[in-house]
Amino acid sequence: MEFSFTAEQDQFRDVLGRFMRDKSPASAVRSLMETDKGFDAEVWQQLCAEQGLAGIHLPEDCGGTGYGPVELAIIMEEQGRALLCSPFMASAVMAGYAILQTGTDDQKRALLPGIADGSTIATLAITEQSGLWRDDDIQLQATKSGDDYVLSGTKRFVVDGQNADLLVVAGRTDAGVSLFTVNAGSEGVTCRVANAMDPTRKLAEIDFSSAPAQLLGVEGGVDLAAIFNAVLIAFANEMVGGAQAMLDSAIEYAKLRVQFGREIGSFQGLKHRFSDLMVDIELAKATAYQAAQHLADGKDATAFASMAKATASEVFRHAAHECIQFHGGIGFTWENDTHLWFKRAKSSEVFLGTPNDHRERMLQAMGI
Amino acid sequence: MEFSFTAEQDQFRDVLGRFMRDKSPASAVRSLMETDKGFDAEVWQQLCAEQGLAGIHLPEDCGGTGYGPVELAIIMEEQGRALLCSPFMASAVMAGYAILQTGTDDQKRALLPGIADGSTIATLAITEQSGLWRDDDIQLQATKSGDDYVLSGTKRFVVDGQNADLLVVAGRTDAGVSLFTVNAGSEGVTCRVANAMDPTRKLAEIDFSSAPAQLLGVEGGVDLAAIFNAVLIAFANEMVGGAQAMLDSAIEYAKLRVQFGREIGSFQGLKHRFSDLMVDIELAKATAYQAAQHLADGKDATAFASMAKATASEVFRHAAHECIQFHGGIGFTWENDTHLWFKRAKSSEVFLGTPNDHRERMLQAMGI
Amino acid sequence: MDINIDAIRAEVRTWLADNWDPNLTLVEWRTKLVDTGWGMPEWPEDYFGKDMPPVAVSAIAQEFAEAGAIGVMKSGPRMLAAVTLLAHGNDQQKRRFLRRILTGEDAWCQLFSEPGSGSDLAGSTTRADANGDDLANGNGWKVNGQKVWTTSAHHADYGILLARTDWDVPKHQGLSFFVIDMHQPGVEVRQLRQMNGHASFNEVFFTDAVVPGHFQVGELGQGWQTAMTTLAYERRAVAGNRDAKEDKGRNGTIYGEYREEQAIANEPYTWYPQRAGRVDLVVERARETGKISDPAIRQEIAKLLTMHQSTQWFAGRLSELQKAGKARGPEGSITKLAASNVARLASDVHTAITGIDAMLTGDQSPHDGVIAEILVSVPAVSIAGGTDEIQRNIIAERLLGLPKEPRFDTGPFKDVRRN
Amino acid sequence: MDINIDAIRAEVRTWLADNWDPNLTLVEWRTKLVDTGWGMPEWPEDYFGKDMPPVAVSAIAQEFAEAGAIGVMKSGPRMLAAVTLLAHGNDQQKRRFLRRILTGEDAWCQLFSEPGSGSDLAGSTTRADANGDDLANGNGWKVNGQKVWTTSAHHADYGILLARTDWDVPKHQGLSFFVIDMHQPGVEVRQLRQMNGHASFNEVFFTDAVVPGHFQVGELGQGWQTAMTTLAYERRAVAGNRDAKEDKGRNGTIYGEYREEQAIANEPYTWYPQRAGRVDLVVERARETGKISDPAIRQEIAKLLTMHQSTQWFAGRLSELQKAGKARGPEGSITKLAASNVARLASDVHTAITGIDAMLTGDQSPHDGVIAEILVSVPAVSIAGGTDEIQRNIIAERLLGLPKEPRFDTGPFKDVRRN
Repeated sequence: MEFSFTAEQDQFRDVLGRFMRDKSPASAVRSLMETDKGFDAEVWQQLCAEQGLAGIHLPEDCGGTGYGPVELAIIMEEQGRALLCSPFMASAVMAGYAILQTGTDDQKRALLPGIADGSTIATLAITEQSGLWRDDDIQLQATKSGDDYVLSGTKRFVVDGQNADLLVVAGRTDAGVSLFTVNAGSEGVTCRVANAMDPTRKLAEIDFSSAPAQLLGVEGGVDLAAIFNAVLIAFANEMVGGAQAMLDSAIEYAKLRVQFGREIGSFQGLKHRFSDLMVDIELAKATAYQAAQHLADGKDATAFASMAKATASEVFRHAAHECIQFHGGIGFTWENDTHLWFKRAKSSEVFLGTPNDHRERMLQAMGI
Repeated sequence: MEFSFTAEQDQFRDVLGRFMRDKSPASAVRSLMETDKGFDAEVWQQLCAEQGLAGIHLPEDCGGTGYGPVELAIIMEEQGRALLCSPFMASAVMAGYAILQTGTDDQKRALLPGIADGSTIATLAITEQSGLWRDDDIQLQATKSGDDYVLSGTKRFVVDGQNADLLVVAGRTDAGVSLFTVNAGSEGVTCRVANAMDPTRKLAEIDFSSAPAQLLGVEGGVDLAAIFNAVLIAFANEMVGGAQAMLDSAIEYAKLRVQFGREIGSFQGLKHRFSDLMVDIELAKATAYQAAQHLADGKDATAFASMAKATASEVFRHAAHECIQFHGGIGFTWENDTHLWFKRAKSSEVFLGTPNDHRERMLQAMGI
Repeated sequence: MDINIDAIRAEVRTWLADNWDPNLTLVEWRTKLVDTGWGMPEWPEDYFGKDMPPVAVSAIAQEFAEAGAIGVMKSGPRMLAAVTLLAHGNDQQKRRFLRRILTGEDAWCQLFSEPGSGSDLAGSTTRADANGDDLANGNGWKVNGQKVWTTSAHHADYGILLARTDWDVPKHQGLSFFVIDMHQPGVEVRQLRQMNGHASFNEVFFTDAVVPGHFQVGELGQGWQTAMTTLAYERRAVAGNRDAKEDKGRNGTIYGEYREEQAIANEPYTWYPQRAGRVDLVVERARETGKISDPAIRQEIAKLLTMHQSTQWFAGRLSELQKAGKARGPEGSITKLAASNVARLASDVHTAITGIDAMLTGDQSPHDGVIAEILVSVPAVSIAGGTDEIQRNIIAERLLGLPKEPRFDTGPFKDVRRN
Repeated sequence: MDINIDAIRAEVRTWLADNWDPNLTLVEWRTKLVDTGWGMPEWPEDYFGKDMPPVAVSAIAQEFAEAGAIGVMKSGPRMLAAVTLLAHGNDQQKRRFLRRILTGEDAWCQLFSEPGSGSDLAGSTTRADANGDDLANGNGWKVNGQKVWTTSAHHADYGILLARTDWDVPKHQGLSFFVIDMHQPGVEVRQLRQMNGHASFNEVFFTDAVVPGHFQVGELGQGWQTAMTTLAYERRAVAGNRDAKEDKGRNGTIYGEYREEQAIANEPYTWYPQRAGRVDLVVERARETGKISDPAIRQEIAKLLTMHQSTQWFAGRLSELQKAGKARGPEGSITKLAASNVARLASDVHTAITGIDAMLTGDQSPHDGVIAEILVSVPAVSIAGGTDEIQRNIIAERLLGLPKEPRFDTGPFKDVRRN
């Protein structure tokens, strides 16, 4: 039996997609992206408290709805398609998975419900200078201090760092890398907003200077690769949603725009490129979906997660570029919406590792 | 002043091109490729003795006409375009350059005139198991024996090895790699015809078992890279000629073939691909020509030779593939001529190093 | 309709236990299958079937496989003829032709493509003209023209033929559909050699070849609609029939006959795996040549494996959607186009991995010639069964809803430009 | 005509020695140039030139450069107006407009492109209607419509305008060419911001804007032919004017004025090097980030350098062919298309080299924002100055001789479908 979405999942997508598009017209994206915070608290509240989306992948005893990676993938795809601005990626996906994978049962029950209902905005601070999740690149120092710890070091590219109440931070002790939770308002925590190319995804650089922290789970007990895989798969699904938005937008324009007395979409030179783009997007979707199903099945998802990330980010970049091209001059203006997705695409290409990085990671995971 | 061909060179090309196409219709290629020898002795005689082409790049005191790499490039391009079957590449280009670069003045005056007038068919045997020109890969042993040497070892991918009277062979002594000349009829020389994918370019594997040989130049005195560069540049020009033949053939077909009541060449999907192909071919030509001019100027041609080889072999492969595709079903038949060039293209892609090999070599030569 | 799969399984098991005998001849055994309907259970009861739904058909196939029982003859183009005749033939035609197709006694070929109409199949110019004055009396037709890309025509007893009977109407309306007897003087079959040296196809030349009136299938001028049935089946079946299991371990008269039959039927397809690029060999080959440790080649290998894997996943999901009735139809063009991309990249990767040895062919090429065969076979995959360009048109117009190309071939066919 | 270059050189040297004075104002100095013809020696003697052939023009330019002497004002779109007026204007128009273009006193803009007609320039719908009853009495025109992609319209005193005067004839035949005064109430100029944050272009809105009858250039309905002169010059000049040397070391009133003038003229083009992909930075950047030692990235760098280098070689050979009169004309489309490919690959390579820092922009992006600007500017290169698709059409039809697209816009323009 091959993977395909169930009728319920299809219906979930339909409803959700309408909701997202309704809540995130380009005008909303444009006004939110100009703000420091970058999202609409009311929409976020609807997303979490009313729709229960932020806890889709979290267990019911932690405030979640007990679905899994496939349903999360649907949310991510529709969110990426609508370019809905929210701390979903940071809080629900990144911090949510990190706590779910690493925390003790008590910690999960304490921390996850707030993430699920949206009352806590959390984020995950792993990367430093290199921007990579490699163990060696994590140099932030965690020092035992009484029952708790203090953290010192700097994290870069922290998604929604400026919006987070709760920081999940990777730090190093003698036992290796562990995760810690830090209250964002604590002394010793300094957050600088980064100048992000993609203004719809806020980034921060955060300094920790003997900042008080609690250990998540046990020392050295974090499975970074597992968290990374889950995040990558959600992210890949977000990207294929973005790619689809670009194809839809270009198709809509090509059907309306008349040049030389014909719709430009009737020119075979364009039609064939549209077809090639659709093929690439469908294959990237197939990979992103299958990776989610694989994760849902509880199998090691390393190879497929990296495959999905590499494929999705390349197709998103390509789709965004083609969408500009098919719009012609207007596609390069600020007024046209294409650049909003284009910047998300360019940014997504390198976030969490380049396509080349992930192809290599995929081969190694396959024993090749 | 940028490079371009002189009016005389343009005229030379015109005359030559007509001659080549006249002497090498597809029917001739097809009958020659079925023979072991693979070329028409009479045409070869006309090429060399009447037209003086095989000595174009050789000095006048060695029986040549004293032109240089640019004129040789023109010959190679037109030959590649017409797919003219001859030992030109083996004898004039490979062995010719090797002797010219390496031989003593006496040796040049003794050996080159026969190559120039076509009475001697020579070839160059460098590669062994790996097929590469790297110093380390040359393991054939040369042992001093009186004034001369004996050679023992095996050479693979010797172009026109079975047709050659004179073998120029790379062998190893304590001084490193040197070139030697061997009479093909000597005892200890065994030649096996290889089963070449491209039947228009004959290949042989040659065993040397204490075969008598003369040293060319001085021991350890060969500049393999210089010979390699000169050969690569000639070869790149041959390949762009092949690519042009594929474009011409596909264009001709697209103008004639009617489907859906229109010439298929009027469909924009095809037109745009033709245009892209033309761009690629023109850039590959620009590179092949400029590399030839660079060589003619006496500069180190390593970077540009490798650039030209990589570019030309990729565009030739691409053009041949597109030519089949544009022909549709008929393009895949034996009866259609496209496969003759296609096989030359596939074979050329790996002969003398893959595109990846040459891109790396190019960067290193540029100090990158 | 409620169906009890377990009951059907029990029934077929019992029937097989009573009837299956490896020492029968193929025709003897298949005659039983045809008479009982167990050979084509999805077909109507009136015509050698049992009117069973797909789920039952799968169960029956499993029972046959477990018993090691051979099925009716389905290989090669004969099933294209069978499904078309079943849908459009008259009672007499179905009775006459279908039985001997299923028993394997008659081989068939498909006579649609022409040199002048490859992508534009409806532009066929092979003509069927009334033979004598009175068609109503069954004088029939005489056929002139040429067909091409005909698989196994040299083994065929009959062909299904698309020919033009009216030149004064638009091209799709002037075609009619016939059965033609391949054993007659007006039919000449020539093998067509491909660039990879194989000869999987034929050209077929008709010179006043005769078709009796009762060999006309469907209405006059409705040939295109009839041919659509054939083509739809062909598209679905394209990757199906190729990998019939070999029953090497089994003994019995029938297995010997069956192997021989399959060898002939599969002969045109031996190079098809190479045409698809042999992605399965890539990692093994990279290990053999050491290129597995070349980071630039590794990137290409990863791209290829990704493209290949994702194409399979897409196709898998599509097949689930089709089963659930949720597919729109033309999505198969995505799979086909993706398969072309896979094959082309695989050929490039095999070339890079193989290096200099890619200059050799036949037994001197690695893996006993397989590598060389990949390199010279891959160009076929983006042409055969509908070119990539046609797939792109289908995707653009039928999946993405882009406007159609302006048309220049809608008038009376006699006025349409053609080669 | 025999020309003595040495004599010309001597003459201009003497003239410069007598006249060049860095303490003049720009207008004073350029007035001398215009009066003597040394400013535009290739122009006719009747109109501020000296009727000199190209070889003499080069020699004169060299002498100017050696003396450090400033030339006439050529930057920005004003030369597009100048060459068009020179070719198609009447004597009165040439006398009135050309002088003040060359002195730099008047700035101009080009009003051709419209929102509805990008690739299809001849589909312009900006209309010029007779203003009052009697055109013959010079009542002139009133203009309504919108132009776009207008470089420097906010600095312009005049514009050259393509507008439709006849809707009952095919589209190329109903256009006329005008000069329009940009300082009037019916002309509104808005800056048009691009996705990279720059605002190099304007939109220009016309609401009953007035054009006097004597501002009509060429015959009524001949506007397309006139515009062709502008476009041909624009295409040749496209990569030319951008890199005017900075004269930082020089002293004198005139240099200060000149630098200021050039800064304004070049402002729309500051991001053009980024748009082209900044291939020059790639190796340096790869060294900075250490990616220079990544074999897979090295392959991409090598491909990029090859593509870039070969495009330059092609362009160089083309320019030699053009000088020798052996070019066919449309080969420039090859260079343009190749430049798009280079830019796109360069953007990809910069992204791969930069890695995670490619998420940043402004001063947080490497090289003080240049890297980010590359990534968000490159998409313009394949659109501006004629899309890649239009270049492909030109190559296919005019270089390869493939049949033209079927046309649907050849009837009276009022009946042609448009947005």
